[in-house]
Amino acid sequence: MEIFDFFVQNREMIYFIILAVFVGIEVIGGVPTVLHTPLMSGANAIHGVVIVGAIIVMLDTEPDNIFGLALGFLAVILGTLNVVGGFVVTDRMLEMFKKK
Amino acid sequence: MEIFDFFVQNREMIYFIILAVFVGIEVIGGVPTVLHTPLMSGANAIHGVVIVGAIIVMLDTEPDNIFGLALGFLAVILGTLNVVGGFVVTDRMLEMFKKK
Amino acid sequence: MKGLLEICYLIGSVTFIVGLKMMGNAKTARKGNLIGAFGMTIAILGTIFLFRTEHTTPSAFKLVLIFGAIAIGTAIGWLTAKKVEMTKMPELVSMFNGMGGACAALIGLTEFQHNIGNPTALSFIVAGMVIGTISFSGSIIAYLKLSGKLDKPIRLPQYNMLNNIVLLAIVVFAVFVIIKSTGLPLAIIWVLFAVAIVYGVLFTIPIGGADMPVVISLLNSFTGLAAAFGGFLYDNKPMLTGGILVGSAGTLLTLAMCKAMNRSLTSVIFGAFGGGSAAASGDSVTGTIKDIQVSDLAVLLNYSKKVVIVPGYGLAVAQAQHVIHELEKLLEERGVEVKYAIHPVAGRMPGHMNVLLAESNVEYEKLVEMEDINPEFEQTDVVLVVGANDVVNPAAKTDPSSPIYGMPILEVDRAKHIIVNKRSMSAGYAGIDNLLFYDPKCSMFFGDAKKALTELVAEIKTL
Amino acid sequence: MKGLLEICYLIGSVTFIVGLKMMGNAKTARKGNLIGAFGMTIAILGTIFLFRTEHTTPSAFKLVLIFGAIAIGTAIGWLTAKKVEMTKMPELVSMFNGMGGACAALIGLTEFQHNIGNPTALSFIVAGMVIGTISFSGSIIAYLKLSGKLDKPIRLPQYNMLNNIVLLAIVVFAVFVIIKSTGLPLAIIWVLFAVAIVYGVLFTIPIGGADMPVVISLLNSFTGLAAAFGGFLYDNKPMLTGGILVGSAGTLLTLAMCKAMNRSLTSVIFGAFGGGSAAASGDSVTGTIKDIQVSDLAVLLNYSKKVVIVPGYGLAVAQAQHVIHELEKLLEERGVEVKYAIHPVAGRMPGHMNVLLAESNVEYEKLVEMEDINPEFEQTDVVLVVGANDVVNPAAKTDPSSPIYGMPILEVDRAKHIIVNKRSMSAGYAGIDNLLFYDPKCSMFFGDAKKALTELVAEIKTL
Ligand SMILES: NC(=O)c1ccc[n+]([C@@H]2O[C@H](COP(=O)([O-])OP(=O)(O)OC[C@H]3O[C@@H](n4cnc5c(N)ncnc54)[C@H](OP(=O)(O)O)[C@@H]3O)[C@@H](O)[C@H]2O)c1
Ligand SMILES: NC(=O)c1ccc[n+]([C@@H]2O[C@H](COP(=O)([O-])OP(=O)(O)OC[C@H]3O[C@@H](n4cnc5c(N)ncnc54)[C@H](OP(=O)(O)O)[C@@H]3O)[C@@H](O)[C@H]2O)c1
Repeated sequence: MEIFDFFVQNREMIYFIILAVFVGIEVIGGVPTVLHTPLMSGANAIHGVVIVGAIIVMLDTEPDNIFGLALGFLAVILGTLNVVGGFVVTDRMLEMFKKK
Repeated sequence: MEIFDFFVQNREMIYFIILAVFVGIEVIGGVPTVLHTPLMSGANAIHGVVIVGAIIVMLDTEPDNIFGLALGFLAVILGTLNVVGGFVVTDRMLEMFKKK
Repeated sequence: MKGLLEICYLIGSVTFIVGLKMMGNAKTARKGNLIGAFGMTIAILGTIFLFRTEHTTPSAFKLVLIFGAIAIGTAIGWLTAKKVEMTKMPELVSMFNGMGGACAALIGLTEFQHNIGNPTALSFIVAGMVIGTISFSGSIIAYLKLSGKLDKPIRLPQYNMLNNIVLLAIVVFAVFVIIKSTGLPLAIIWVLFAVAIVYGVLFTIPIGGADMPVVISLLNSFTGLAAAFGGFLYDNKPMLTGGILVGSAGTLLTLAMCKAMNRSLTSVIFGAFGGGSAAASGDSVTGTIKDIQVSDLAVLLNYSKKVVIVPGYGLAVAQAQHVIHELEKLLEERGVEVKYAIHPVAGRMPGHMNVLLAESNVEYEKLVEMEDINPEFEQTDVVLVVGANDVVNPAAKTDPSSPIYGMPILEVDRAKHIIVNKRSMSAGYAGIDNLLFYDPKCSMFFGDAKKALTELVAEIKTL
Repeated sequence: MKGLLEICYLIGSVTFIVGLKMMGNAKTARKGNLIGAFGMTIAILGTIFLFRTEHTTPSAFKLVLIFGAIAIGTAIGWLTAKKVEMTKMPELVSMFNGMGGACAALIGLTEFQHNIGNPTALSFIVAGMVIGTISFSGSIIAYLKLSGKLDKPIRLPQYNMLNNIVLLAIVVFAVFVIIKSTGLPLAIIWVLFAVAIVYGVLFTIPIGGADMPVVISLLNSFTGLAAAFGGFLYDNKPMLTGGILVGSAGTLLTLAMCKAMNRSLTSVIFGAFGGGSAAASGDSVTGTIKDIQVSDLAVLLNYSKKVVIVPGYGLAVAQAQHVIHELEKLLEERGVEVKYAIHPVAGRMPGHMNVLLAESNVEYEKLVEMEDINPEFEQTDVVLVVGANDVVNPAAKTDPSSPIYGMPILEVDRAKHIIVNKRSMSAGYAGIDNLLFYDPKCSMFFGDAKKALTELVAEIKTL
């Protein structure tokens, strides 16, 4: 059966996904309500890792494909915004929460 | 460098181990003290999965290797003891904890 | 090189997990965020300098482009994040989330042409592109709503059904593109992109502005998912770990937020209430209310032993955080013990009151959480409710037909006197009446929070 | 077939995670255990019927052998687990853990010959074998200690150094076997096995019987590790998941247990105290103690409004759980409110008191946790401490030099009267004196708990 073949071939990936989902769920369990906003913001910064994909696009694009390079350039800017903005805003929020 | 090669070749396994360790740690975090004993006992039952290895040994042993089969036979008994005893004893303990 | 890169990636992946974990605890949260940022830097630098396959054509020019883009992004991101007012944080998170979604969309748009005829790769590409795009346009709408540029929920007739039809169309269209890619014009992916943009708008626009924190959290996990699809495409571990982690953690966080507000995710998305426009259930109340004059209130507060301030959404709207701090200091000088009672979902985002009051330098020790302050109301002379409504509504405890029934509240009716400052008798977020205002112990002190409190402070100073 | 087997394995792996998670919560614990058992069954049946490689030679005869072995194991395991007294649970867990370790050892012993010259496979085999063996022999010693057949810690001179030398020798020996396997006699693996057995004994034998729960938990995670090595060898996912999970969760659990007792893992292993033989620090105390006669105590209890019973290790030793329940019922009949104060580490294993008192059918609601009962002592007329010592020792709060300093205790000295039942003035687990006994409010009621309480019950009945 095809589904079995798919399963056998992608076994490592499937276990990886399952374990990562468990880690994600467990890591959040029991977080106090006041930390929800900074946590959301911190998670937001982390998915900025998509910038790695944008860099790969840039590296992969043929040097004479101006349109492709332009898209990649834009993607890297957007990804950086996500990463840098995300981490900085989270840091500022968390600064507010710290006990003096 | 050899360590890098090892790393690249066993990448999936390394991620698997790391994620599984995180899951193990997270899953236990914040367990109330009274549940320590049943949890220990439950974990004990789960590592009884080593019996799967004992069954594989049996299946792999050449049919005329009496000594090998005897060892495998013993291993399966021991593994079963671990599994069955572990789950039953845990169940009995947890029965005691339930609110009436 | 490959080995070194993979080690960079391992560091990145592990820091994401550890960082996120630490962010869940007030003590370690800030360090956790920095750890995540550190791992991200490693993963990014590793990719730039060590990612080489048969497809890559690295060149000095490209490096300049990449670092240029990073410099621009860093400058804009850093400045915006540093400059923005604390109370504007949620819209900023939404905006940055949208940027991540757009980045994922652009990756999909460029990679499409290279993978024609390869359904596996295309399914990752199309899925990442569509989800990223929805997250992008949805986040922009959320941003507009939160910043007040689009304040009413816009509901087309039958919008729930309409949305589902558009979603179904996207899925069918996407599957078609993935399977039949060979021979299709390349521009087809841009059509899909456009439809996904529309869906993101349609999805977000009917939801009330007050529900936006939940929606942002949901869109956040969408972007995580989009990043994970990028990870599948490139077999890239940090993208996978980060993406899946944020996808699953974000989903759980969204549910936790809903739970704290005593709502279900479906009622948020399909708009049971939250825009103030939907009819709220719960008994309507009548009775007599009492007013209090500013002079009387000044005397009452001045000669109290213990005053507890309950801040709510109205305090944020009126930007009255500074004057309330002034009031607090003034009363403390006169020997009154003053504390703030912080309800977990007061305001419009979790921790809203903490952030708001921290901005005006209220001491952290004076902010007391609901569980800890509730037993103290018994010994409290005056509770001053400023712009809060739902979080002190006794219907949550007494009226099973109320939409907020079951939500834990600040039990202010145990105090000797209750003073409520708000502008009118209108309802709060949940759109329901509040019996507390008719309590014989309760007096209303009408007016915009900032204006009213400023007068109050002036009055107390004359005593 | 391979596909179906992998799906069985996936089910097994996931149920282990979910089951273990659920076991961490009192409400879901029992179901979690059953879920784990279900997944285990799937994984075992899948292996028997679907595991086929070029090496396997399945036959009807083998199937009979396998099912025969499983039947024997199930019969013995089930009966022992069902029959044993509740208070013997820890030794049983230890015994079953040892069986798992032995199983892992046997796998290594048989697989060795098939993998000569393959260092990767051999390292998994040897590691699994050695760790499994240590867990096996260590668990047997732990079993003997707990069941009282080996009650004194046996300490060879310089045992810590000796143990480390033996451990080092094992490691060197193992590495040698792995690298130079070709040409070595096959029996060499049995020599390694023998040395590992010796190490397991040496490791466990100096540790005091009271520390055994911690040691068992540690050996438990060793067996998990051994199972994981088996998983590496066969590239078998449930063995890997289950093994790693138990290995890491077990390690954390061991640390959590130590923390609850306010000890460090090293002090447990290297025996700072715990056998009663090591000198304990902390000030020694002198003063006068008061006795109370059984008749006076009977009157005191009979005319009290509220009595709190503090059970401890001595109650378990004396097997006085039934008579204490009788006392409780008797007092309740006379209109006295009776509760039990449960300290988290009273007894010799976590939850010891819960299990013990559940055995004599004490109602669950009467067992009150430390945090909840401490505020109640103020309104308590008589606290009856039965065979507890460390858990009510005020030195934990007042004396920074005491080895138990910092451990939260039951604050019985807030009650009006304190009655302590034990056999003598000797110390408890931590080996230190208890200032409580010299408190003017405290009276001693000497005697074996079962005997003394039986007399007390008889006396109260005459009133
Ligand atoms: N924290 C979160 O994460 C979050 C997220 C989304 C939704 N929510 C929900 O938001 C609600 C929060 O409760 P809450 O008690 O803080 O607020 P609320 O119930 O929304 O009530 C706010 C009150 O403030 C008054 N107000 C508005 N502007 C004012 C001004 N300038 N000066 C003085 N008063 C003003 C309004 O009455 P007038 O118009 O009469 O002045 C209104 O009744 C909960 O229902 C919660 O579930 C929370
Ligand atoms: N729960 C766990 O997980 C765990 C595990 C390992 C260690 N521990 C440690 O064990 C200790 C537990 O404290 P605990 O207060 O329950 O016990 P304890 O401090 O060990 O004291 C028990 C007392 O019971 C008395 N006793 C012994 N046999 C008796 C009998 N037949 N009748 C009446 N009294 C008897 C003993 O005094 P006499 O000899 O004078 O009668 C002894 O002082 C803590 O230090 C804890 O850290 C706990």
